[in-house]
Amino acid sequence: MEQSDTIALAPAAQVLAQRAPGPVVVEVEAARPLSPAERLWNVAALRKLLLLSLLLALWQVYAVTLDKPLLFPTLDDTLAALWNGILHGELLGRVGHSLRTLVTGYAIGATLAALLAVAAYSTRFGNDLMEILTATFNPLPPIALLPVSLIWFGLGQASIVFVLVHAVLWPMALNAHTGFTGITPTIRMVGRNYGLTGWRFAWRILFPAAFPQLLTGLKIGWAFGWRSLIAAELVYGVSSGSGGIGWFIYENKNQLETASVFAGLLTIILIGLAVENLLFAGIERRTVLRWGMKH
Amino acid sequence: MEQSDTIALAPAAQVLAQRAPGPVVVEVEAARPLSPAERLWNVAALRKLLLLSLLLALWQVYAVTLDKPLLFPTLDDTLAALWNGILHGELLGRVGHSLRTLVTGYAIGATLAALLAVAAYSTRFGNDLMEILTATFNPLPPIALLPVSLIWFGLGQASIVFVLVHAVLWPMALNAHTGFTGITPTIRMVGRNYGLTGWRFAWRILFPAAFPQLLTGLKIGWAFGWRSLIAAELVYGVSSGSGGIGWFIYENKNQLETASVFAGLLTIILIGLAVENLLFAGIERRTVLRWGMKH
Amino acid sequence: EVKEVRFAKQYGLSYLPLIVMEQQKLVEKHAKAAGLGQLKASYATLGSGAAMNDALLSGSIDYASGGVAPMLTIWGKSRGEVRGVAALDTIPIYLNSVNPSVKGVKDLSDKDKIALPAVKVSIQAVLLQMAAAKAFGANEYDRLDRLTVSMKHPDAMAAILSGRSEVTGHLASPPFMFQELKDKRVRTVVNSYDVLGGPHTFDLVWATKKFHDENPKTYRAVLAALDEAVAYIGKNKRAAAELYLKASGSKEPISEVYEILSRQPVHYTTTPLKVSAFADFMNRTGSLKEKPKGWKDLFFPEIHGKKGS
Amino acid sequence: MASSKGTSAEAPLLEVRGVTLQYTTREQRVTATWRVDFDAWAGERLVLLGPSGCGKSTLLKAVGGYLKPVEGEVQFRGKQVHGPGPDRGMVFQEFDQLLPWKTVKQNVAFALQEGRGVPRREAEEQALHFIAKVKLSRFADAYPHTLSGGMKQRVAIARCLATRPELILMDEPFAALDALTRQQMQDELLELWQESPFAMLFVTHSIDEAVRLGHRVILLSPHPGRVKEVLALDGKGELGPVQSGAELQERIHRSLFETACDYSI
Amino acid sequence: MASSKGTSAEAPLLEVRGVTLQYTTREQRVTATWRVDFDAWAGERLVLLGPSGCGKSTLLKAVGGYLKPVEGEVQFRGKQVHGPGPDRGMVFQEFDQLLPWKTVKQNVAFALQEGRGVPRREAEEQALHFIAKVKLSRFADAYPHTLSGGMKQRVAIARCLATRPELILMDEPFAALDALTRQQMQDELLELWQESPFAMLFVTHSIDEAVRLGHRVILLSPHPGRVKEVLALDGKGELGPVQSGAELQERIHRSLFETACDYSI
Ligand SMILES: Nc1ncnc2c1ncn2[C@@H]1O[C@H](COP(=O)(O)OP(=O)(O)OP(=O)(O)O)[C@@H](O)[C@H]1O
Ligand SMILES: Nc1ncnc2c1ncn2[C@@H]1O[C@H](COP(=O)(O)OP(=O)(O)OP(=O)(O)O)[C@@H](O)[C@H]1O
Ligand SMILES: [Mg+2]
Ligand SMILES: [Mg+2]
Repeated sequence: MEQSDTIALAPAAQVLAQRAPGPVVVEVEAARPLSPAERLWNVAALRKLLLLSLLLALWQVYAVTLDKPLLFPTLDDTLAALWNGILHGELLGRVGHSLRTLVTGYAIGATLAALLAVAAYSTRFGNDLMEILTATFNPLPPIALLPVSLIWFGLGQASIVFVLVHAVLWPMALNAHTGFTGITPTIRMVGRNYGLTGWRFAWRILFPAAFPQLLTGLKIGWAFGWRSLIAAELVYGVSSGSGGIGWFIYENKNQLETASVFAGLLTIILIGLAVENLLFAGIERRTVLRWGMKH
Repeated sequence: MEQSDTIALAPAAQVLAQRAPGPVVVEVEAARPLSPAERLWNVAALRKLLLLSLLLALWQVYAVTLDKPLLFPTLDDTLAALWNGILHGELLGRVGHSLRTLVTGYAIGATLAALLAVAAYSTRFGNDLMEILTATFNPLPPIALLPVSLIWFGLGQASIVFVLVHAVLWPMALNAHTGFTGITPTIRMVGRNYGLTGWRFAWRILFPAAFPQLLTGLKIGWAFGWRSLIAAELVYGVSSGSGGIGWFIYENKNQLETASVFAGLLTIILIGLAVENLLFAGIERRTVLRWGMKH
Repeated sequence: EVKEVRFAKQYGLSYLPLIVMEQQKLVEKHAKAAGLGQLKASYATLGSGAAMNDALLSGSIDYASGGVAPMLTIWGKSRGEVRGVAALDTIPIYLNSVNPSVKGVKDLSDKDKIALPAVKVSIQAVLLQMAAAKAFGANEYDRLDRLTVSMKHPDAMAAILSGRSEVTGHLASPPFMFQELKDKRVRTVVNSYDVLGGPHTFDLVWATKKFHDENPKTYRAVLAALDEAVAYIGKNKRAAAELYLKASGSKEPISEVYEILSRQPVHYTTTPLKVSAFADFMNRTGSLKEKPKGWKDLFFPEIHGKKGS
Repeated sequence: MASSKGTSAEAPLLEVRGVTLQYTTREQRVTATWRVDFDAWAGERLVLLGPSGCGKSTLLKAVGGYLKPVEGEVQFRGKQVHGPGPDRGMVFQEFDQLLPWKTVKQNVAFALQEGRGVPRREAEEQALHFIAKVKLSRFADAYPHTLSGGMKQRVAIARCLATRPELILMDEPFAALDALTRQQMQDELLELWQESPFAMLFVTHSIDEAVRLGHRVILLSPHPGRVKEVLALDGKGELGPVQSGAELQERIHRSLFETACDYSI
Repeated sequence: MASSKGTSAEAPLLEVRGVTLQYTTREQRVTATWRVDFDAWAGERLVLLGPSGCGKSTLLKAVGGYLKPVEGEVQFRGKQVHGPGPDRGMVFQEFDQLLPWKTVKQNVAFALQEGRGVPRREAEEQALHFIAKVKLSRFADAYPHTLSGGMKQRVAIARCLATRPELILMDEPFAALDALTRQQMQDELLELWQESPFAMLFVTHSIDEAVRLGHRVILLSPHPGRVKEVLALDGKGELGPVQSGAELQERIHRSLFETACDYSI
């Protein structure tokens, strides 16, 4: 991950302080837990908080210099609008609404992606199918799906979920496929040795062995889910009264409530950061990093 | 890639036909080129053509059954519109225009992604930066970029390229990062052994070693480039007289020329298939497949 | 005075005056006449009123054009720093329905979803509120809002004509409303001219006070060009239709375009009509914070001589 | 104990009949082994010896069911082999054969759970037992990437032995081990075999090891691999039934060295 | 030929001084070697012997500059080692050390071009020369994934030797080779050394090989690795200056076997 030329080693000082002459003590020394300070430094979130503050400061400075509040509001205006939106407005409700839709579409998309990638991995037909489908549908903008989704799902949530699935399915499937096909033959043979086939093989061998790529797919899918959700809420039948964060942004944009627009966007960013740093980083720490599959 | 339990071996018949008693002939037999028929069967494009025809037939049947040409035109109407668009209309010009924009944004995005991912790989700061930037900007819809892009680039191509870069940069960077961090320590040490550092190291070791993931990033970026290009052309519009395929779709949509809309989409699909099967598949054949990095 | 003046129009027939200006180089002509020399005029096409306002605020364009709603919004938000230049046309908005049991506003029920370009914020949504206020009383103006869904015009038209979706109504503008009416099932339930008591402006042009103040000659030349374009359309409908088809590359038959141009309710004029009525209503419902002191408050003085409202 | 001379009345456990194995790459077809014939009887320990690249690993993979012969066939318990299975446990030559997402203990337990249907708790107990046998108890909770090369191979050995397959396929399992550990592993292997004899196909480059472990030694010729000679030993690490000690060593050595042809063009 | 007794007036080429090496994983810190001291003189062939997991590979990586000691220091030509470099060519223990995107020839040529700045044409010529030495001329254009384990290791050996480093670090390079090939490789190595002597740090588990190749043998104790004994040999594959043949073998053997403690709990 960092300083790729040398593997991170602990400072010598600690070792020197605990010098012990005999081999018995050496054996004890051979494996001991890290100090709390070292663990803290490993918490990337703390370091990133600093970086994030820097970005926010940059925003504020640029916005103040630009002085076009209707186009690009300052950070404090945005925060005020955010606060306002949370206290008096419906921002949280909107976010909740969007999150529910997003999670639904995301879950369906991820499942389909897994199915497709496993099929592509297991059979030549599946492979051809996946390549055709991805090449065909992946470049299509959501607008292209409007007619069929209207026919199949009508107005409202179901159509938006459909668009979401379209947004997240293909990149996830592509990443899963790369992950699967990149597994070393030895690991695959080990799995086969235990008589694992079909779904058991996929679940026990393919998924963990391709976990870094799966995670990347999930990350990309998450981000594109948001993007598409917001776009979809604008294009698709939002019924009055309902509507998520995308609609919140659109409405405020049309009323030139720019600070509120940015408050909406900031909300998405904050959710994104939380998901990235709490969920995904946590998963990474517990999986690929611990397994030595990410360096 | 397929039939994961056994590695593909040639049929026995051929070997039997050439039986030879002595070890000398055996030595000759030990390595001989494949027959033309076998090579042909390995051309996935042929198999896929069949699958594609099937999909198209499905479209035609569904459209005819549905019988709602305004919503979902039949394949032959679409093909007629496509033909018409090519012969009399400006379809090809539009496509050319879009392709130029796309390639520009794509190239810039890919370059930035490579820079970001290498920085993330090499330094802890770069890593934090990349994680923050991706988590922050990746979920943002293009609409969020409209104000800044207008301030920085004004109306027209430059702004659209900016949106494109935003669309392709993050997934490519994420994939490159996964690729880099997944390289086995041994390969990295080998690169270091020759004194390779910085960009030489990235170019000679990181890029080829992470090639499968880079390719996936390029594929995803390509698709998302299209999606965003079309969306952007609707929002940003066009300067007088120009306009790409997105605008073509928008115009025809407004004129309820649904067949032409689908002709536009079909064009994108055809380009996508060509790129996938000629460009990307060709690259794969010459690289990751030949190198045994994709199974 | 600037060397180049940048316009932005949107897609559709209602921007015909700008198309005529572009095709016939009217701005260049009037600029030369005003002694401004070689003034360059460029025209971009944008996708929405919101993009229009962004472009204007960022200084990417000098003249924005679009519906009444985005113009009023930016007028209110900028506290008069942005004002109307002139109107482009008066065009009605129809509420078309395919539900045979709906004959008036009061017949609309939960089964009738009404498509409009954007719920709450579009001029169509405002119009529906006006119709509701008229039918049910001023306080009940938002009674029909829950029936509305956001859809782009072509999608909405396809939806109601296909008869497959729950959308039965469409608050349409030309050419969609006329195309819809060709279908026998479609009836007009609400006509905006009835709601407002007469023709009203549909699209207009607006600009910043800064541009207006710093480029008085250019501004006047542009206004003159606009007037000429409008007059040209009034006199040469067929030629204007041809210009439109040439400029837009549309495949519609010329007869259709000509027919729309000649229709009774469609009229091209620079005189703003009933804009203040919209503004007052929007102010009452809270979607416009500022209240204009009359229509002249919304426009630059050069147009004040017309019989606007 | 099963006969080591292949004269038992029953059929052999494993029959390899005229097996030719080829790799088809994009440009070429490489023949790895050429019409290899041999049998393995239940409880028999067979050693494969041959020069580098002669197709030993490929042959093992064919017996394991990972590769299909282009000619000939592999029969296990009288049935043609169609795919891999836990009845033929394999220790691969590569260091990356441990599942990186499982600890040492989990790697072994997983093999028992999946391959043999042993319940989780019991699998873990047995796993620890076999991990102790390969002297890695202290590393039971370590992930594979923190192990040395030799340690990884020992885990793979423990994993394979724990599942008690009828036929064990081992591809240079002790190559990365020091002399002492190697000897200990050999002892463990023989001890387990004493407890309940299994058939074994063992690839090694050490003639000492071959003599120590094998009932019979199959000598393969260089690329493509063919069976050159089959030598019978006594299976107790002592002299074979026919040869004297020094003579046997000498014979293997000579056989391997004389067939060696120079690959360089 | 340089002195093999370390009594030369100049400073040693490599000085390893009290080097402690640790791995810091998420939960633990593992000490791989503990205050290891030794020197290597220009032209001296040193052999590292020690039980599995005692830190031989780790030590080699520290000398190569891939790991930083937590205590003590590694000096190469009088300067502290800060990172890897082509002056210390390394053959790793793993089979995945070849660049998979390059053919056998390209792998060797790449090392020459990048590590030594040899122009492309010349690099390819030299590459073919060294590939012939490891008997792989027929596979010069093969990609690594089509090679057997032993073949891969031979390519890595060719690649390392071709760059003619001042110090060669070899981590069980011959472990996957059959007896004959192994002997041939040893001969090639010694022959190259005769042409222009290089210093070498060679990890092996074969005592025969140690005796054959080493001027001195460093015996390491088990986990964490410490220097247990340093034995001087004559460097000609014969007796050491002090010991008689059988005695030496015996001594190494005893030394390794007695320090072995049971890891199991
Ligand atoms: N995946 C593969 N694709 C193509 N050829 C291969 C593949 N694997 C092995 N070969 C070729 O098959 C032959 C036999 O390889 P194999 O791995 O069976 O040898 P081996 O006897 O195990 O050698 P070693 O003792 O070095 O491990 C070699 O010539 C090798 O180049
Ligand atoms: N990447 C790593 N992370 C954590 N611990 C490691 C790592 N690599 C090695 N170790 C530990 O360091 C110790 C020494 O390992 P090393 O690979 O140096 O042994 P070795 O002497 O080369 O053994 P072998 O002969 O088996 O190759 C072992 O206890 C091992 O568990
Ligand atoms: Mg092998
Ligand atoms: Mg080692």
